[in-house]
Amino acid sequence: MAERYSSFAPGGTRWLLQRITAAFLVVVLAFHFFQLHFVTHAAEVTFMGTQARMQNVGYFLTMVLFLITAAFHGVNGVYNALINQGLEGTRKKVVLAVLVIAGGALIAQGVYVAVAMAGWI
Amino acid sequence: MYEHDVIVVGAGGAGLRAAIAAHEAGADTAIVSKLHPVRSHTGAAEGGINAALQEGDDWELHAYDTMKGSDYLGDAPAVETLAKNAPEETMNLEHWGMPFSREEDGRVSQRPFGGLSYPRTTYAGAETGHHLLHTMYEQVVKRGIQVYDEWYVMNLVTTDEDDPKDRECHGVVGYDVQSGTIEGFKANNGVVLATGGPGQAFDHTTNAVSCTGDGHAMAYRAGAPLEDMEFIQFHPTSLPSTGVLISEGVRGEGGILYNSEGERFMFEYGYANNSGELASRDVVARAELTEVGEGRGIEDEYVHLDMRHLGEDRIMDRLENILHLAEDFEGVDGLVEPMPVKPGQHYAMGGIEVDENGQTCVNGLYAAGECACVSVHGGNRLGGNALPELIVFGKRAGQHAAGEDLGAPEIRTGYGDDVEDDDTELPVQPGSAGLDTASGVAADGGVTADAEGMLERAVERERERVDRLMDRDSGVQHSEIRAKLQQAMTDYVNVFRTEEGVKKALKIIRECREEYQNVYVDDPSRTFNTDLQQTYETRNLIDVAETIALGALVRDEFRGAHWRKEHQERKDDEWLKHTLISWNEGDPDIFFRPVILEGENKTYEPKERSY
Amino acid sequence: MSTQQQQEPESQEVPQDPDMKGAESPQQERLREKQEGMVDEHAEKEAEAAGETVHIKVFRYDPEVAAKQEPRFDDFHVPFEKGMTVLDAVMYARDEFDSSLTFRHSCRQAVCGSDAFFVNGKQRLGCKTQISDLEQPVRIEPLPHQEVVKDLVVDMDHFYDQMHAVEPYFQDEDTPDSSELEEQRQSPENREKIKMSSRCIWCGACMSSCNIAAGDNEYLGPAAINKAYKFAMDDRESEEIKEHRLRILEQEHGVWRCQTQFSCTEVCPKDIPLTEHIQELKREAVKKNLKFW
Amino acid sequence: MSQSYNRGLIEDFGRWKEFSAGMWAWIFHKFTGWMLIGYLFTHIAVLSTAIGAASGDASMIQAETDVYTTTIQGLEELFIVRVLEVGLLAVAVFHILNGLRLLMVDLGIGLEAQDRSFYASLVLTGAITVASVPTFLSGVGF
Ligand SMILES: Cc1cc2nc3c(=O)[nH]c(=O)nc-3n(C[C@H](O)[C@H](O)[C@H](O)COP(=O)(O)OP(=O)(O)OC[C@H]3O[C@@H](n4cnc5c(N)ncnc54)[C@H](O)[C@@H]3O)c2cc1C
Ligand code: HEM
Ligand code: SF4
Ligand code: F3S
Ligand code: FES
Repeated sequence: MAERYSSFAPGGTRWLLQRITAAFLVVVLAFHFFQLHFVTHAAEVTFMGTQARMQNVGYFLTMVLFLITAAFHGVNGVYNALINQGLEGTRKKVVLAVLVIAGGALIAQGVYVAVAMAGWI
Repeated sequence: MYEHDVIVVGAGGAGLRAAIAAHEAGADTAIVSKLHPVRSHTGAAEGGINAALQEGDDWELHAYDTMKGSDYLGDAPAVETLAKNAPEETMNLEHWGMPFSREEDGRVSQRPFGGLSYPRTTYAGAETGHHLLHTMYEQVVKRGIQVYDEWYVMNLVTTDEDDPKDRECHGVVGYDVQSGTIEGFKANNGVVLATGGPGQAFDHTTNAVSCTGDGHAMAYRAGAPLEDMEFIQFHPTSLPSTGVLISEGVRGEGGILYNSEGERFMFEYGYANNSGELASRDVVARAELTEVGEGRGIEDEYVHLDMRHLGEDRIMDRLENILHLAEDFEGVDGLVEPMPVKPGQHYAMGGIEVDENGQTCVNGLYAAGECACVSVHGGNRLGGNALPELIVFGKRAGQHAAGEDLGAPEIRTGYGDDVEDDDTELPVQPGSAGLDTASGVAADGGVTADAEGMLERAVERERERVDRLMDRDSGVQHSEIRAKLQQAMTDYVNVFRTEEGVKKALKIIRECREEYQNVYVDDPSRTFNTDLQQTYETRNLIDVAETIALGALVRDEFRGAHWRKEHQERKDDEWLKHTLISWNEGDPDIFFRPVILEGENKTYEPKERSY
Repeated sequence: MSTQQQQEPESQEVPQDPDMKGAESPQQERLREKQEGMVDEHAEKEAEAAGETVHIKVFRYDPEVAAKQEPRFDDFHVPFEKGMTVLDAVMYARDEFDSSLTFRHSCRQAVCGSDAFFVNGKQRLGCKTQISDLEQPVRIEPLPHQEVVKDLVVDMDHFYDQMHAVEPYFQDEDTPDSSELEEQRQSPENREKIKMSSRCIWCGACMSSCNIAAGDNEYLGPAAINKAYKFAMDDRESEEIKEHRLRILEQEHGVWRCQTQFSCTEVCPKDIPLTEHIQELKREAVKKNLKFW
Repeated sequence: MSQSYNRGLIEDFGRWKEFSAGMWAWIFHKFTGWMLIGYLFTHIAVLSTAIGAASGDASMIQAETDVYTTTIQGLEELFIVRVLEVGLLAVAVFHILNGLRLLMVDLGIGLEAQDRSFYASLVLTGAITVASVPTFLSGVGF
């Protein structure tokens, strides 16, 4: 009976992280939107302005954290959605691998971009 | 063919308890039930379980109350066994996790109930039966007891010696409702019938559609007599369209009954000048029917139960669930209109004759629960006494069937030298009317009397019967016969019984039997053929209804729930005895056995039953 | 339907027909006149509009019968009576029109849980649904997301498996012997806490309404989780057992699959706050895990 | 189970009409979540032009003619991009509001009002979106 459900992954950790990242994202995403559409209009974005912001270490770190949490939150969300549809076995493993790689790549590229924006390379 | 030591037929409170007991006694046990266990009608019980649990209460008081309630037709050994064992069995349920209602100090709550001298009704909210049923099913799951659910038991497999006492029950024939397969179930040690009440013999009942008295009829035809079938309890307040029970609580809180003229008839017409609406169940039920009979019923059918004057606050506080019941099942808002109510069949005190160990006179055949008559309830069951019966006698039947020694029973069963024959003139010949009469499978005159062979032949016989029913494509449908039967029972063998009426009912029952010979099943499918199942059930209902009517005819006195127009008093000199009816190969035989009033420590002297 | 009348019960159907009665009492006469008058006054069509008959469309399917192998809807017009439920209507249709119409039912009072159907697009108990509350024609189907066996009967085995999977029984082995009749104490508050969860009648409506359960067969489903809640929250069982229970629930296909769709809570005929219970268990499971960090 | 037996058209016919608030919320949340993660990928891709800009000529940055600035501003000149941005805002706002609703649900707060809180998120999303249109569309063709 219950044995059928004993996998090694109690989903609780991911569930909790999804909530925690969400709570964090509410704040940062609102800030981000506000910053780039209302304070600075998107149409007025220039590399110079971006660089100026990015060189502020606090802002830089916030954005990197924003990226990491959003990537985790988004990728984990997609993975959950697929499991909910009854994804099983090898296909599930493949999907997980693809999502982890994509998420990792997204973060790597994003961090690289941020560093470049700050002009540190 | 399936094979187990003990086969329990039915998975209500009694069946589950029997199965657990048999399993614990080490027998390989299986439950065969036409409903999934949690669908059994035990789940409908609301009130509670009587058990003398508290300091100051004791089993002897419980026994005394029960005996008095039974109108001195209970057998003392049975009544005392019930009262003695109920506390332990109730505690057992608690330890299995049943969510009883609690007191502040964490102990189980008990409340007062009609006819009890001490508040000893243990309850779990207003859904005691539901919790009892589910708790016990949980234990069955825990123990991994095999359950064949949605298997309809069609017949018992017994040998066919002349005297039922020499017969042996070897198992049952089951029909897998889902697939239509018919298979034998061999029972090495015993078969326990726990098939519940026969409420569907009446057209208006608080019982479920599945309460068709299958166990009664099967045991009856196998040779075990049916006992005290005339004692049927009617509840005065059930909703007219569904039979859903409106609890006594409404009247207890001050609800008033009105007839179509708006009169408070309980007082106006002097049915109960002192207690009015709160008079005992049978009194109120008779009053209601008299009103309707005299043209003061509403829509010629029911009376009104009004609780509006209690005020919304009080109703919401104490009777909220009644509002939901009236709304959901009758479409009536109890806050703005009176609720329609009428008497409904509620409980059968009688049943398959068994001793304290649950055994019938047929070897290896047991019965427990509402289908059995030990007899605890005698002429009238007290509220809250059926559930303890399930667990106390369910357990004993299971244990005994599994081979445990429970001591020799004091109650005797079957036809014997202690019975007295009946000589009432019957208006029609009851019994077979050409339907298959044989009760058992021929033991082949000793040639090949092995159980397996017998089971195979019994299965074959049922297969043929099914083919016959399905192949025919015209005739009568069971629903027509059933409706006619139910109508007759409600018209003539209801709360009011007159000699003439009961005789009329017997004639109609006879007609039903004759019509049943042409019954056919329209649905050609073998998959989930409920038409076929109900056709079987209707046959059983005819047999059971007939015994009720026969009992009602021969018992010419007024005792407990049995009221006879011509005989308005309890006749203790003549009638301190049980009515027994045995099938006798299609030619029913009526006889009587004296009640046992000698208890362990005292003899119960019949007294006026007044509260 | 009175007992004392000396008439032959000729009629087996609609017992309301006063013409069927023998010797009439004044009341019956009045009634009959009233009813006859009504028939005269109203055209038949109007009678129908006034709700005299109910139009139901019932899903039909039978893998064995050629004419029913292709699922279809059958129409029935059932005479309306006050207080009629959806179950009453299908029973009438079965008994009077087509005896092969198949559905589960038993108690007629919302305790056995056999007759959850998909009625006008919602999972409901047939016996607990007043037909007058529904828009006509009333469409009656078997529960979605479960295999149909025949007509309105669905295969419940998977549901039962899930219910059994949460180990729905007290784990303690000690039962009292006859000498000591001590109950396990439980505070009224604790009993109150598990009250709602203990009302489940295994009807399967919730499971059928949940999209997640439909997509993921292994998901325990709201009813089973609620069953586990009843045990996990019962103080009579020890802490270790509670932890064991949470371990079952926090498997991948346990509580985490619930996406708080709330449809289970909405359809539950026993008004059990299923979503709330599931959410509470999620929090309990997280709390338990945090202890080890 | 749903997969194992096909009830034909009857099974699916008009089912969506029968969805309740909680189910719609779930579907919208899913949809907006996927949009957002999709956007995040594109967003980083577009922003990657910053790498080119940074490694390019500093004078172009001064003159605001570096690839990053031109790409962004070029995109911003397109009316369709502005409209898409409003869409993104709507999507994000709904996801945030409903996400907050879900967080409350997870904490067991206000479960009885779950349908109303869903409608509230919808209405608020609409209002915020409409209110932001002037800001978002300023400077393109108006
Ligand atoms: C509305 C209502 C309220 C009540 N309230 C109380 C109360 O408060 N207190 C109290 O003490 N008593 C009460 N009673 C009485 C009590 O509930 C019943 O007498 C008792 O539950 C009967 O239990 P049982 O196990 O004998 O039968 P049931 O619970 O009826 O079970 C019968 C079982 O037999 C099976 N079965 C039947 N025929 C066959 C067949 N042919 N083949 C296979 N299986 C078959 C069925 O599937 C079912 O599982 C109440 C009764 C009703 C109707
Ligand atoms: C800003 C605040 C945000 C909040 C409050 C929030 C909240 C949530 C919550 C609570 C869930 C889980 C739903 C569930 O499992 O029941 C979720 C799912 C999801 N979120 Fe977010 N989120 C936010 C931002 C984002 C962002 C920025 C992205 C994109 C990168 C994103 C993408 C997703 C995805 C893809 C899902 C899965 C949806 C699904 O079930 O299919 N979210 N969100
Ligand atoms: S939780 Fe409610 S809907 Fe689900 S099975 Fe139990 S009673 Fe039915
Ligand atoms: S419908 Fe399903 S998703 Fe959760 S809230 Fe109920 S179990
Ligand atoms: S018939 Fe029992 S729940 Fe409806």
